Amino acid sequence: MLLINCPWCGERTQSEFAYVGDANVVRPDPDTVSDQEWINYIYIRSNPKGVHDELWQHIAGCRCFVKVRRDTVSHEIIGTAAPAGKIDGREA
Amino acid sequence: MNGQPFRTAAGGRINRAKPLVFTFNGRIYQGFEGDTLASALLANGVHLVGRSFKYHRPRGILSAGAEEPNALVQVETGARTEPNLRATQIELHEGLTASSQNCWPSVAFDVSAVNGWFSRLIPAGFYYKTFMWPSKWWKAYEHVIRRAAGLGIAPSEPDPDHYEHRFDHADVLVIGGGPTGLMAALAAGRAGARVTVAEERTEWGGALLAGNETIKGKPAADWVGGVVAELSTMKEVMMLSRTTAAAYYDHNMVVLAERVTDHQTSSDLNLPRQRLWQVRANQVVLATGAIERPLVFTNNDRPGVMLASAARAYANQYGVRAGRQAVVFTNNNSAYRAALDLSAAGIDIETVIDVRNEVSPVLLDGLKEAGIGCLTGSVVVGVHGTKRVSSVDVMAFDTTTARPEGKPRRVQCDLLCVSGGWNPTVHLFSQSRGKIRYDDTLAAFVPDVSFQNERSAGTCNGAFQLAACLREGAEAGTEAAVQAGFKCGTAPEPPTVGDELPTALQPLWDVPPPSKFRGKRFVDLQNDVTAPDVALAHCEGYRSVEHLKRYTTLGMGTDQGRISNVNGLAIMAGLRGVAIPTVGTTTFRPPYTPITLGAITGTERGQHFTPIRRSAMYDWHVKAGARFVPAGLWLRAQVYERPGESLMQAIGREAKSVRETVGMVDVSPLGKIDIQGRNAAEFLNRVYINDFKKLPIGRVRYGVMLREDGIVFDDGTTTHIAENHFMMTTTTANAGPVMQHLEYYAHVVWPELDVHLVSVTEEWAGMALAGPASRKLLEAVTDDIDVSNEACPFMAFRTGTIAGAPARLFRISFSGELAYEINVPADYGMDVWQWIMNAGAPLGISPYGTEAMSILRIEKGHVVSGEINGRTTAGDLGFGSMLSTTKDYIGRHSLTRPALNDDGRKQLVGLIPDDGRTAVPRGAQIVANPKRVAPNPMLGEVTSSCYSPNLRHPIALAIVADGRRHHGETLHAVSPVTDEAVKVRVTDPVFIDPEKERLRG
Amino acid sequence: MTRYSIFSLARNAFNNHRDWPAAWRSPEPKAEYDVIIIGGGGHGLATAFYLAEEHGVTNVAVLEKGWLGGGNTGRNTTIVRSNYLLEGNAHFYEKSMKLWETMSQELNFNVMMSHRGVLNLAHSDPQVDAFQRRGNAMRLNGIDAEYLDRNEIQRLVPLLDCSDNTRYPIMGGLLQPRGGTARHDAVAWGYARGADARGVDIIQNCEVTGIKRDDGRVTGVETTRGAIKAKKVGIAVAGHTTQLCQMAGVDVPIESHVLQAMVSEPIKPCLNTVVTSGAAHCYISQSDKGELVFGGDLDGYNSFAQRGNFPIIEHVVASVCALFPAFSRLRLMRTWGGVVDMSMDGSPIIAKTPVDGLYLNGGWCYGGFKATPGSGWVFAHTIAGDRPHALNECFSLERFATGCVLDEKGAGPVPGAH
Amino acid sequence: MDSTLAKKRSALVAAYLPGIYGAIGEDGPGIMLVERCDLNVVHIAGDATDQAFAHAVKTETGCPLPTEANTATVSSECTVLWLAPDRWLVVSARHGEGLLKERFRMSLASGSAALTDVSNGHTVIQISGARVRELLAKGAPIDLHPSVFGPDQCAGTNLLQISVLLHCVETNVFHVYVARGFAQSLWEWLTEGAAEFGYRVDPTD
Repeated sequence: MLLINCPWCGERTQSEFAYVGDANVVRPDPDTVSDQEWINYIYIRSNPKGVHDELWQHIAGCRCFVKVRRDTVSHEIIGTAAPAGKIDGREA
Repeated sequence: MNGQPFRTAAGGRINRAKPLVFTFNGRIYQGFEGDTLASALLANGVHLVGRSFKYHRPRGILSAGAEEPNALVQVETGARTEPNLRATQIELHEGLTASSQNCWPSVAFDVSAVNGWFSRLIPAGFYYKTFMWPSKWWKAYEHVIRRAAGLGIAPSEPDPDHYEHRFDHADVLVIGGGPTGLMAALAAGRAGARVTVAEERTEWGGALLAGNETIKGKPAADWVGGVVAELSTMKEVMMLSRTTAAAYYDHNMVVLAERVTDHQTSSDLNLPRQRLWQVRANQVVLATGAIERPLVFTNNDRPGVMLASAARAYANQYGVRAGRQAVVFTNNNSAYRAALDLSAAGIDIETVIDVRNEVSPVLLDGLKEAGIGCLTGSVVVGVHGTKRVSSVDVMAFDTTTARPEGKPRRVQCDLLCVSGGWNPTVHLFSQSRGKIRYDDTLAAFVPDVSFQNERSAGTCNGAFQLAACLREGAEAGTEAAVQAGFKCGTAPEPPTVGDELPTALQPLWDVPPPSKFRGKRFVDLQNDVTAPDVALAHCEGYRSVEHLKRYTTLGMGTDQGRISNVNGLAIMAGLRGVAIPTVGTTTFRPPYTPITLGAITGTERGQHFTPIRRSAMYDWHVKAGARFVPAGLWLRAQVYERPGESLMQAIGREAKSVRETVGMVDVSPLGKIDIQGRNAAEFLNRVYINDFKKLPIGRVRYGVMLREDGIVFDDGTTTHIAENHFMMTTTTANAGPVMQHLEYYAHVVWPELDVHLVSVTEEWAGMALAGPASRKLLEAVTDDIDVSNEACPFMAFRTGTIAGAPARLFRISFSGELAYEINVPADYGMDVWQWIMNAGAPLGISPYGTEAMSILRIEKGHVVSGEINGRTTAGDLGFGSMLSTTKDYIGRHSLTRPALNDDGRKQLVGLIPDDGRTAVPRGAQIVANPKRVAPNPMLGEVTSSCYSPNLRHPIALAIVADGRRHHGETLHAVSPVTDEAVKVRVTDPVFIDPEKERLRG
Repeated sequence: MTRYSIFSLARNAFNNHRDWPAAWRSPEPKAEYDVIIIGGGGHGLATAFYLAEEHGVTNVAVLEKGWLGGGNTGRNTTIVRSNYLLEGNAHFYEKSMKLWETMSQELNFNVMMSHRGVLNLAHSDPQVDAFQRRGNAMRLNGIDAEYLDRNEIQRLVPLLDCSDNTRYPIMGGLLQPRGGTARHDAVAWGYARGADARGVDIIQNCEVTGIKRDDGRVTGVETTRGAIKAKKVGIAVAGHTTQLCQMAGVDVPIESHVLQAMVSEPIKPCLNTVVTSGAAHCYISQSDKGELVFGGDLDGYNSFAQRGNFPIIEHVVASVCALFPAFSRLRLMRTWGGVVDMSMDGSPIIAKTPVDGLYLNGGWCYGGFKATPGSGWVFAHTIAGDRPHALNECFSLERFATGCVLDEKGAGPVPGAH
Repeated sequence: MDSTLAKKRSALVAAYLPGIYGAIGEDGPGIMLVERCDLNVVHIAGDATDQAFAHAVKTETGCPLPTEANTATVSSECTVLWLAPDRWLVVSARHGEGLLKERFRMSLASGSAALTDVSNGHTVIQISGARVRELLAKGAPIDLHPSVFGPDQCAGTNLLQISVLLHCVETNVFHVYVARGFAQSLWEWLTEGAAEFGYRVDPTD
């Protein structure tokens, strides 16, 4: 069971969090987006076997969104940050 | 009841002052406090305790611990019966009842033993090759196979006991309470760390209990007592005995299963039967010991064949002689200690058979001193006796051919102690993703590289000598404490121990039988997998370790191959001509030993499976005789039946009262979200498909929101409460998802917007007052709100007091009648509801439940989950005109996709039965021709259906391909699964008051 | 191929079963094949089998990075059913079901297809509606389905708690009588043996590390055992679809998640139907060996680890005990996980890709096992004829862009929710 | 209108039975439970770095705005509990209902702060006694060791499947804030879990 370091509340167990998904997804500018970009925004996710930047929500705690850099094979968590924050360490 | 003929006169750790009576297979026996069922049976001379899985061979007791493959019994009867318990782990208590399983009519005479006669026809995987003709007979074959398989019997009544969970956070978790674990706990505890120690057995001391070692010149038990006493005084140390470490998960989370009352005759109802611990440990010390391996030779499964260490444990710990005359068969030194101890306990040791040619003179001298013979370079090739060992055949062993040679010599005995070496218990280490390696000297897998914050120490680390265990334990405990951030100098000095035998072993994986020698050589005793089965898998190409396991079922029993896997791997390695590590190992999967589903469930059982969410008026509904229906976690009043009324009559009466007079329904579970901030209106504008920027204060607007893929997500009303302040309502089912959806966009996508979201679902009790008389009633319960149509028109919002409570009043309507939704602070909900009910009594008010509410909204063509099914668009549901063309909103860009604009899309319509009376079946599909044979193309589906008491005929909502263009046409709503079909006319989905006169009146 | 039968068993009994031939060969890879199938699980092996059997394409290699059936084929809860609502799914899974019915005979390998029935329990009015709607769609599509009331359910599954005294009382259920279970490993072995006998090379311990292309067309693969040329390459690698597709520059709407399954200790037969619950999120059956086999939801975050974590086990077990209060005293014996490729609408992708000669079979979400024969059958057709069969036209990659998604659950592009 | 106007009712009214239960040891009950019906709870949102906002909070509540995560500040009148970087709960027993809210709203009117009364939405259960941490550890996955979770600390977490806010008031005194609708379920779970320690339910005032 994962132990996730909420940037505000500290290390908390996985069951306090809800998984949101790929942290690299950015909503495109609706005025300029192409159809293909829009479809990719909705359906294509980075799905690496290895280091993955992802969002979780600390649903039972502060309800903040947390960016987590995690290895999808070993489940090692390399670092966490606020959604717009930077995580040091191994890159995705 | 007779005495205990195999009990020694003295010694052991049992309490001879406390005899206990128990029943096995209907016979009454006596044992002592401190016995296991296995030791008590052996004390009474009972060796035959079970039958094997496939061949139904008689089986006895092989081990003295968790690795037991044979002695599985059914304990107790009735609701508390439990199958497949290992007799070696069941603590004896007064009145214990147990019986053999997987045998009929009795363990001594088991009809299914005929399987043994056909055993040549049923090798590993035989079922893949036959039972295929004729194909329809498989059901019959399967019936027989299933009846023959399985072990014990499941209870058929609900479990009367309760269970609980406990979370723990330890600096250091020590798993194992033997010498290594105790030493580690001591070291970490003295350093000041929070230490949790888990020991599977009742008593502390591990292997020391079964031996006769000395520590500091005294019996080891004295040292154990001293350490346990010291640990018990440490405030930050928690000692958990009867607690199995079952699973090791990511980030150092370890699951422990504690047996709290299983060993008690009658349980204290204040205590749970078992407790499941989830320990999050900074550091873990694994001190899980090792398990002795049996040897593979002909008829090695007969009752009376026992692991040497187990026979020793029965003698030393339980004061039980496992036989009168014993032979010891070994390939390593540890069995010599067992031989001496058994001899000291009064068992006549005929001889020690050692496959090795060279044996340390120290060992031989020890045997000689005790008057025990030794045959080196020899093996046991077979066992005689069916239900109990009667003699063994011994032959010389040629190490070059790896075969027995010469003439067999028969040795009489009733106990054969075997030792094939030791397997460190690396299961938890492996579960923690540590890498294991094969150690040639020990001929076993040992921990290599750790992955998480754990370290192995003592026997489980391949250190088989007591001095090394104590030293490694002290070092591991110290290191763990230091890693957890505690400053402590050097490890505590491990105590001195008596003389120890050196470790030495010659691998012996399989003793091939001399020619014409009959019988079976079992590798996996529980699943009846033999050495020839492994050979068969090899010859058919099932050579990878996983194929071997799956094809033969090796290691798939309740012991999960704890004692069989390494022997099986080694035999396969021999056949393939490769080294054992090349064959690999199967993955060790949680749990280490089986744990009850009850313990895993904990308190979340029965009605408490999930928490119940109750509205403030819940108790009123109960008193009013409501029938309840789950809606997510909420329990909602479905209908209030009156005496003598059918369910349908009650629902109809409630629905009619709303259209004719006035009714009130509890709508508290609707999601309510308080939205504040300078950009609140802009935020709503981006969330909803329609405009919210121009909504005046004091007004309510209906809104529809989409998912980003353009499909309708949820709907509800949003009210402009005050400047920069709104309240949104959501459907009950989507209250949580909508809140998360909004939080995601507010926090992550548009963090620049100043908007604050707070769920106020629980703050406000909600009640919808609906019906032509609702205004009159409302006037009677409020002094300070002008509810006239002019002052409070449709879609108005007002505040004031109702029944003396502060209230919010929304002129909105789900029923299509003149209606108001009242929100009061939830603590007032009960009284306000009661107050309105009292005030409404002269007007004929009726509470109504979710069923009547559903009828009212179907009559109005309002959509809910049947229509908002995750596949419908705003256009499909008739919201097309709401789609703003002047702004962006979530999901807008997806709407241009061709399939979302197809002509043939299914659109919301109404249905009326052509005959005016036949109900439209729920869940029906719409077809053009009901008589057509399958596949019959479906034009649409019924999404909601009811009998309208107001229109006096059935009505339904449906989504039908291109439905809006087909108003007036007839189609068929068919429901083959309920054998219903009705011809229906397609109509507008609004059945009542399409001009909205009632609504606005 | 030695024919398996009671007679061959008896004949071999005389030699103590020492003369059985290997179930399949272990050939060295050739330099070139007409078709390479990447992935030696049930789907890949079935594809190879039907390429040979139905289309006469026998110069085929199946490349497996580990051991045959070592992925999800050997990790699932063995449930077979075709109880789908949406047209595209219904016809495809029904084809698969028909193939299950004759598979043991066709392969001469007993896969123990047990038509013991699959029962979906409804615990609320909306679920009753939804199950009847689905049952009706099945019947109109010519698939067996029965709606049972609470009493009928109690008779069919006596240990199920059908009382009112539960958190989510059972209101009814949808039964597909032909649904059931099959022996999962045997499916891989049976197809492997059948494909091998028809000339297909099955190559284990051979990991594909690259997909070679020339001018937008597939020319072969790089493997840990060297380069192998091929005119056509089919991908059937549940759990690693994204990675394989990336080798050819194809983006797929897939996330990989871990799905756990578990078994209790074996007990005598006490559950003769596959039971799934809409409210409790679990499915349970009893294996022929006596173990209760059960599973539930995904762990809920991207994972390529074939192991899961405890919260889901807790929830699945609590669900089992809520449905069957008598099972609380039984014990959990083993748990494991499989990596499933979750597509963004919950339905699979069996299609051509933008790269000529490269074909994709993936995105099976929770339910790849039951599709095994049908998936192989239509995939073989797609590869052999370079165009989809009518049964898999709806499983294209383009459906996401056009909006023709097959969202059986209506959950939208949230992979965990399917 | 009738003269008997609506009164407030607790969510626990059906389940709440003062008395002594379970396995009472020599030292008396290990757990004491009482519902704190007297507390008003207001949710405030605002910018912690905004001096005016922090000042307004301090003026109105007597408590400095707790900016350290999972801490509470206490004055003679109020407790302010940290919920999130920009959200707090103000809890007060002495302020009359609504008063706090109105005064607050006026003092915050200029900024972007938001204020929401959630008094009714929360049920507050006070749990005390020597075994309080053991009881909570049956359902709460956070570390409740006194060295980690002592007085004036608070945390949003789960008790079983129910989201709660735990506030350690004194070493062995906790307040559990739970959504009103779950209060009875939580109460039933707490009392079942407390049985082994022996527990006392005190009357509310």
